Amino acid sequence: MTVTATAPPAADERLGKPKAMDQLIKRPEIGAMLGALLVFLFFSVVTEQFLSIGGAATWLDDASMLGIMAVAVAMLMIGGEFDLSAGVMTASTALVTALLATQLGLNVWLSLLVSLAFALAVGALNGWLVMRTGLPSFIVTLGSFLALQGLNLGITRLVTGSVQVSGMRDAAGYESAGFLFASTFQIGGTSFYVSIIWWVLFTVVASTVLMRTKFGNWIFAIGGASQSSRAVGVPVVRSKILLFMTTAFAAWLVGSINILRYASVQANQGIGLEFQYIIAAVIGGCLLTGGFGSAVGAAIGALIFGMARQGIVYAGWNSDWFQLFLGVMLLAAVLVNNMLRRRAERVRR
Amino acid sequence: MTVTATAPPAADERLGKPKAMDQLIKRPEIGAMLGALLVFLFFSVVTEQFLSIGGAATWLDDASMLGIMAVAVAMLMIGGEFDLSAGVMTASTALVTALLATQLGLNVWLSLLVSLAFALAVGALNGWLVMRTGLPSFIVTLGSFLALQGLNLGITRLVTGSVQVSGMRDAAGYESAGFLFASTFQIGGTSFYVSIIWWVLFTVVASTVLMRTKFGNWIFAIGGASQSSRAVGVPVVRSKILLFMTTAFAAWLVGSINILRYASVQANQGIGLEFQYIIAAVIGGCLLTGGFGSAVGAAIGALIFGMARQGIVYAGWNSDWFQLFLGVMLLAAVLVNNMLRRRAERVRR
Amino acid sequence: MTSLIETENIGKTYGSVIALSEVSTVVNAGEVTCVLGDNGAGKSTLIKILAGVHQHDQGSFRVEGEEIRFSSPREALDRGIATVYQDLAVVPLMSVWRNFFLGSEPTTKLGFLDRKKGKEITKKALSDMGIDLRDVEQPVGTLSGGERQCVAIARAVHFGAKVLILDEPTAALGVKQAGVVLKYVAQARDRGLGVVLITHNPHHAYPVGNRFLLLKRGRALGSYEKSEIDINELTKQMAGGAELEALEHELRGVEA
Amino acid sequence: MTSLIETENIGKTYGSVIALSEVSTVVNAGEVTCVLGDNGAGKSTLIKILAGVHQHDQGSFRVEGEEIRFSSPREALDRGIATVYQDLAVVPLMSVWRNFFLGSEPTTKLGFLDRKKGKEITKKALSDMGIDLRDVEQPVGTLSGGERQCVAIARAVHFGAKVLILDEPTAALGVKQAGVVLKYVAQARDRGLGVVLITHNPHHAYPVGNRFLLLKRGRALGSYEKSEIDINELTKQMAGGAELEALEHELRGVEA
Amino acid sequence: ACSGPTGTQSQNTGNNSAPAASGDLKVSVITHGTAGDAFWSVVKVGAEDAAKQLGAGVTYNSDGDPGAQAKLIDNAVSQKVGGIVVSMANPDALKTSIENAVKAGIPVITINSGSAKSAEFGAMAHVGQEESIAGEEAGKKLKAAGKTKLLCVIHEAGNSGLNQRCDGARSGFGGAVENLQVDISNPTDIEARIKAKLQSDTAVDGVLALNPQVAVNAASAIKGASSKAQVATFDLNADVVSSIKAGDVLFAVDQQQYQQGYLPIVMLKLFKDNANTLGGGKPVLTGPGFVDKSNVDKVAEYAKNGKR
Ligand SMILES: Nc1ncnc2c1ncn2[C@@H]1O[C@H](COP(=O)(O)OP(=O)(O)OP(=O)(O)O)[C@@H](O)[C@H]1O
Ligand SMILES: Nc1ncnc2c1ncn2[C@@H]1O[C@H](COP(=O)(O)OP(=O)(O)OP(=O)(O)O)[C@@H](O)[C@H]1O
Ligand SMILES: [Mg+2]
Ligand SMILES: [Mg+2]
Repeated sequence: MTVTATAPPAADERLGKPKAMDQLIKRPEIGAMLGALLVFLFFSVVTEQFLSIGGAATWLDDASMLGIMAVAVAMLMIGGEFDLSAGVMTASTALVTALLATQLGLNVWLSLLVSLAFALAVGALNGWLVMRTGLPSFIVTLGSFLALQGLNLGITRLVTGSVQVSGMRDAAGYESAGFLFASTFQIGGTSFYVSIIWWVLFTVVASTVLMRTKFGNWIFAIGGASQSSRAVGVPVVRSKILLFMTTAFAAWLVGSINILRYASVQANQGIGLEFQYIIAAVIGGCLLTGGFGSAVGAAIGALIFGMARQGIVYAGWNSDWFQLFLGVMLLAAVLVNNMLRRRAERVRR
Repeated sequence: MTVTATAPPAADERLGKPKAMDQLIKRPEIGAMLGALLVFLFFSVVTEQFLSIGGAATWLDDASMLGIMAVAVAMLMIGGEFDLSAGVMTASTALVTALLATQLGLNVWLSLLVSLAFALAVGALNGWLVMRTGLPSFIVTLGSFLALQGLNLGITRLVTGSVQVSGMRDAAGYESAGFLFASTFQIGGTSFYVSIIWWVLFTVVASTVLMRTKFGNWIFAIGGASQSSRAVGVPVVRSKILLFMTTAFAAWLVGSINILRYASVQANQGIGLEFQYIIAAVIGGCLLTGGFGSAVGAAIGALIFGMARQGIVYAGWNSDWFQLFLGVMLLAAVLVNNMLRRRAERVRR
Repeated sequence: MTSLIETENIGKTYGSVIALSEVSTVVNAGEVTCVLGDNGAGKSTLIKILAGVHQHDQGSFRVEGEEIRFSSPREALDRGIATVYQDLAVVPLMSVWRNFFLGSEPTTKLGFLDRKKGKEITKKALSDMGIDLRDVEQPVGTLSGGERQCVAIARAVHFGAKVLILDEPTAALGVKQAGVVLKYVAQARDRGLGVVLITHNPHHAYPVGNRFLLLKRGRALGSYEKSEIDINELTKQMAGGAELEALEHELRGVEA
Repeated sequence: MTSLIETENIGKTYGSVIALSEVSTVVNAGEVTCVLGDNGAGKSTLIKILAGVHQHDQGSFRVEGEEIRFSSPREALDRGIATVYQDLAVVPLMSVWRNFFLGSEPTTKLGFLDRKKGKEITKKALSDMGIDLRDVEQPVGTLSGGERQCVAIARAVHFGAKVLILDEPTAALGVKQAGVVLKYVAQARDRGLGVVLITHNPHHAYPVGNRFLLLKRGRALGSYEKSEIDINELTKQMAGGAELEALEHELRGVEA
Repeated sequence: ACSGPTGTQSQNTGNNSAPAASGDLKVSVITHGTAGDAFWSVVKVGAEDAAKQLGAGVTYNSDGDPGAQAKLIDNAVSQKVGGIVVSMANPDALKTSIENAVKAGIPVITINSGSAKSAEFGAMAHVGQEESIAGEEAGKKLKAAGKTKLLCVIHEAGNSGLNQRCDGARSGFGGAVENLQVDISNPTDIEARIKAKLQSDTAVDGVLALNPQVAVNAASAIKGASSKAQVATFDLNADVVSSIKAGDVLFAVDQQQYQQGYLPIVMLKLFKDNANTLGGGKPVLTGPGFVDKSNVDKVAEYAKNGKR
């Protein structure tokens, strides 16, 4: 906090010269970009197939599903909230779609619509509870995480007598819906899943919203200082609820892609994934405390995740150690991000 | 914030009369106590076996293991930090003990000592990382959670070729160590596990430390305002590291009880339990943001957990829905706690 | 001419705490109404009601003659009542220009943020107030307290406020910075805005104020036009009259 | 007699920001050294070095004649340097008496907290300062700003501080509360403590101060004994001399 | 339903002596077992042993999430591995990926569950049988032991393999079978819940555990509840072996899943070298076998090495 007001045009004599490179490190996602480059180069060198077009299709697909969620979760985190129920939500939405289509025989499109409505309702409920009660979203969404987990299992078993719902392929409208959510497209003779396009699209939209719209401005504001934002007229409650609904929407999108691609869904799917979303967002430069981060960063965080996860398989490493690798990577990533941010802050001053 | 300084002896004219009952609701654990009573009465009426001495032995045992951890986690939460690695730590310590005793043939007592040292080292590392880097403990311990999970699986498989370590019963010193950690005692012809005594002991010690010692005072202070505490000479770093070590110690205790009672341990044990500890602590009145809570409350939170979990089995309900019940209970508990606390704050003023 | 804002026997309780009761005052265009009083006297509570953060429980509150009850700060802003809070109401991690426009963002025809325009206007509005920033993209958190205060005031003035409410804008400021802020208060007043100024410092209040509302323990202790009171009397009133004299005496005593 | 505290050309940088450079001053027993200056002048930085929160990079810092470099506030406290920070340094959720004793808890022979003694001493120490609380078990968060400030000062005095450092204790206080705090400053001084007082308000500094250190942009602008300067000159110096006059003129202009 | 693994066993030993062959064979084993699942750990050991003996390369990966499992198959396809071994707990979800692998000319062998869809998806062979059949056999055996009411303990909610075992046990047992959900990560909870169940429903006289750790907990619970129930379990570890010796555990279902890991590698090797196939379009059954007092001594040694 320098008092530049009194000596504005001249350089502040109390500042050392900022280095040119320092200007580069102001963006939240710079750390993630470096990390992604590193992981990419590493596996490209160490393994044969990683860099092939078929390889790229594989890790991009893995990154895409995680990425859609990570971007949504990042927006929510920038807005100062958490959603631990995001992981199970991907299963809940898929289950709703599948149950409606296979058990009630509804058209797939209709089932998708109903499950979208369900997702948005749950998201709104999460947001409303958080805003209404003033409780931390960690607790509230931990509650809905548990509740959804119970519902997924209980209802699936009640209705189907087993723990999975399958048989989507025979439902009316499966083909056309599948085309939108789960088809593949060809590049150089290799098929890429359409989910990659959804991921890129979602990231672009999210990034545009964050950087270029009023609503995006509000997200940063309510995450950084919610009381102050309310005071200058930002509709805090509405914005936060919208963010929870965005996360729920993303969960619906991922759930729909899953159910249409695999035509079946298991009741315990998605549990534990919420951490991966948060990790991807944090690697991408989001602050746990809100008010800072980027959608592109989260997408890159997911990319790192996807590359590492599949890269380990390409390298033929023992997968027993994957979690260890993940833990170390997370710590390293946040440490680097932290260092870069501190440095950036110093430069800004 | 009333200015009472100017009119101290006379009642403040700006305050309504506080009701007598309101004096009761100042303690953090009051909500949990009510909840425990409710759950107890409910299952006592609804089921036959719950209230029997055999029933009590069952749910007390369940509550005891959760309770030991919940109390330690509560202390850490009062001190303003989180430990997501607490759950896997219970498995890690058991694995270390079991591997040393069965694979290297060490005496059980010696194995226990080594694994205690291991636990304390991990706890200290957690604490040191949090304090050193200034990162939120959520992230740091999420990292160590993942790392430990990977180590548990990787090392177990490397050493034993399977995912379990068993055969403790043949190790030297098993009998005497088992007596301390895993024996039973008789009350009215029913055997109770000694873990219940450990739980009560741990709660009493923790509660005494919190309420009656310097260190306890510091825990509240560093959780409520860590910078201010440092400024008046509280050794913040040391205290926080000690708290992480306390949690690790509790995990060692629970891990030791487990391995000595069942003589075998599975590499993926403990995952997901960290949330149960946090939930028990929160139900017991701990604030997620630190500086407020009680050890007794956390113990009661664990008791509610144990009673509800076993009560559902006694009642013969479909256990598919347990998570749903848990989620709803969590939300209800925090809402009531919140209400009571607000009310208490108003009374205090 | 109707007053911009008028309150009549307004009151507010938080739970069992009566924070404000039976307070009446007016704010006219081109005038500064100062609200003075001890800690906890209810000053912030009063202006939070005017700003739509809280609602009053008793009495009546009129804006330009119309009885009103705001349900959110947005509504108050839409009626031209802009507030600069004690805790500054800026978002530290956000850039200066985004803070400046927060809640009233300029958009292009396509509905996107007009960043170029935003930056230009911010730069201009701030330099009109004599603050020349190297970079309006820098986070507000990197500005000094005085500069932040000025950003908030500039914002309020820029968005065509009719009434400008300032809660202890000078408390954390140095003598010079406080002087700068007071200058802008006076400027805003001269542009025809009604200003409500809260301060503990009679030396800050008296030079710019037209009307002085004294609060004590939630009640109005008195309301004076500038002509009715001089600065010494004001200081004395603020400190609770006789009590102060004893204190001053004591301080002198030890000083000697 | 050696000074309690003496700094010589002390300096401190945060990263690339030079917050303090070549500042020399002394604090003697039974005297008040006032540190004055703009926002960001480095006042808090200076006292944080004295209090052991930060370490100085340049110059020398002597306590009772002994060259020293504190590595934690604990060490400074052990040398009898107690500090009341700008942000009050109390823990809002903790009770008054626990806050009072934080870091220096009274224990029984068994090593447990002596709660009865703690409460009694707190009650007594506070009522010595004229603050009579209904209940020392109430959380500090429920006290007013002035009361909290007094709790912090009472604590520092009680624990036998030789040097009492106060960072803007009066900034957020009403006239009367500020008066009360100043009274305790004077009392502490008269009990033979050395006091360092930071404030923006020359009217608060002048009556109690013996020595005035003026900082500007991290450097010492001047250091005066009370005999060398009067309050008007002090005010002028604080505001940066000539600049203020122009401003005052302006304010008068609009006021008229 | 079939119980004798004899036919396949001889095949197995025959190939053990086969010398490391020309050309590298790289096989990807992809299962739905969660990390830390005792059953699948043995499968992994089997596959790795076969690879070592045959001079082939094996990578083992697993994920309980069918979607993630499908991605692992895609990954293997893009690596152009020499063969894929996959367990199909959820055939629908893996359909596309397996068909893609087949289309890419990679021989696929399915193991464990999914035998019905194996040929349809174009897999070369299926080794092992449905979890439900193993459950059915266990149920029958418990019935034969004179049990009247059975408790089937599911230690991982939503794991379809475990549910199939319990469903199988239900049809094999014929009588009353109840499911109980417990959490494998919390041994105290396992013991307490089984105890509570036994206390509240004294008619239960048999407990079917699906994991050796759970079996140990169940034995402890039975003692605590002073119940007359007996435990049967899936899979072995050292403690279960000694419990069987001591009579605390009635028997352990041994699906001989070591072969589900071992055989497919051998079959792929033979296919690569001689274009041999096995099973003739019918599943090659690996079990289930039973370990009880009569044969426990023999098996105990292997269990220790993680091969049974
Ligand atoms: N949200 C709240 N809940 C309960 N009581 C409150 C709340 N806000 C303020 N109060 C109480 O209302 C009274 C008036 O507070 P207010 O903030 O209006 O005082 P103030 O005059 O602005 O004081 P200061 O000069 O310290 O800013 C005080 O007793 C305070 O404790
Ligand atoms: N922790 C820090 N990291 C980097 N820069 C800092 C830090 N603390 C203070 N500064 C900078 O050092 C300079 C002096 O700050 P300091 O807090 O000492 O000023 P001050 O005189 O106390 O101001 P105020 O009157 O506003 O309290 C400012 O430019 C400030 O931005
Ligand atoms: Mg106020
Ligand atoms: Mg300062």
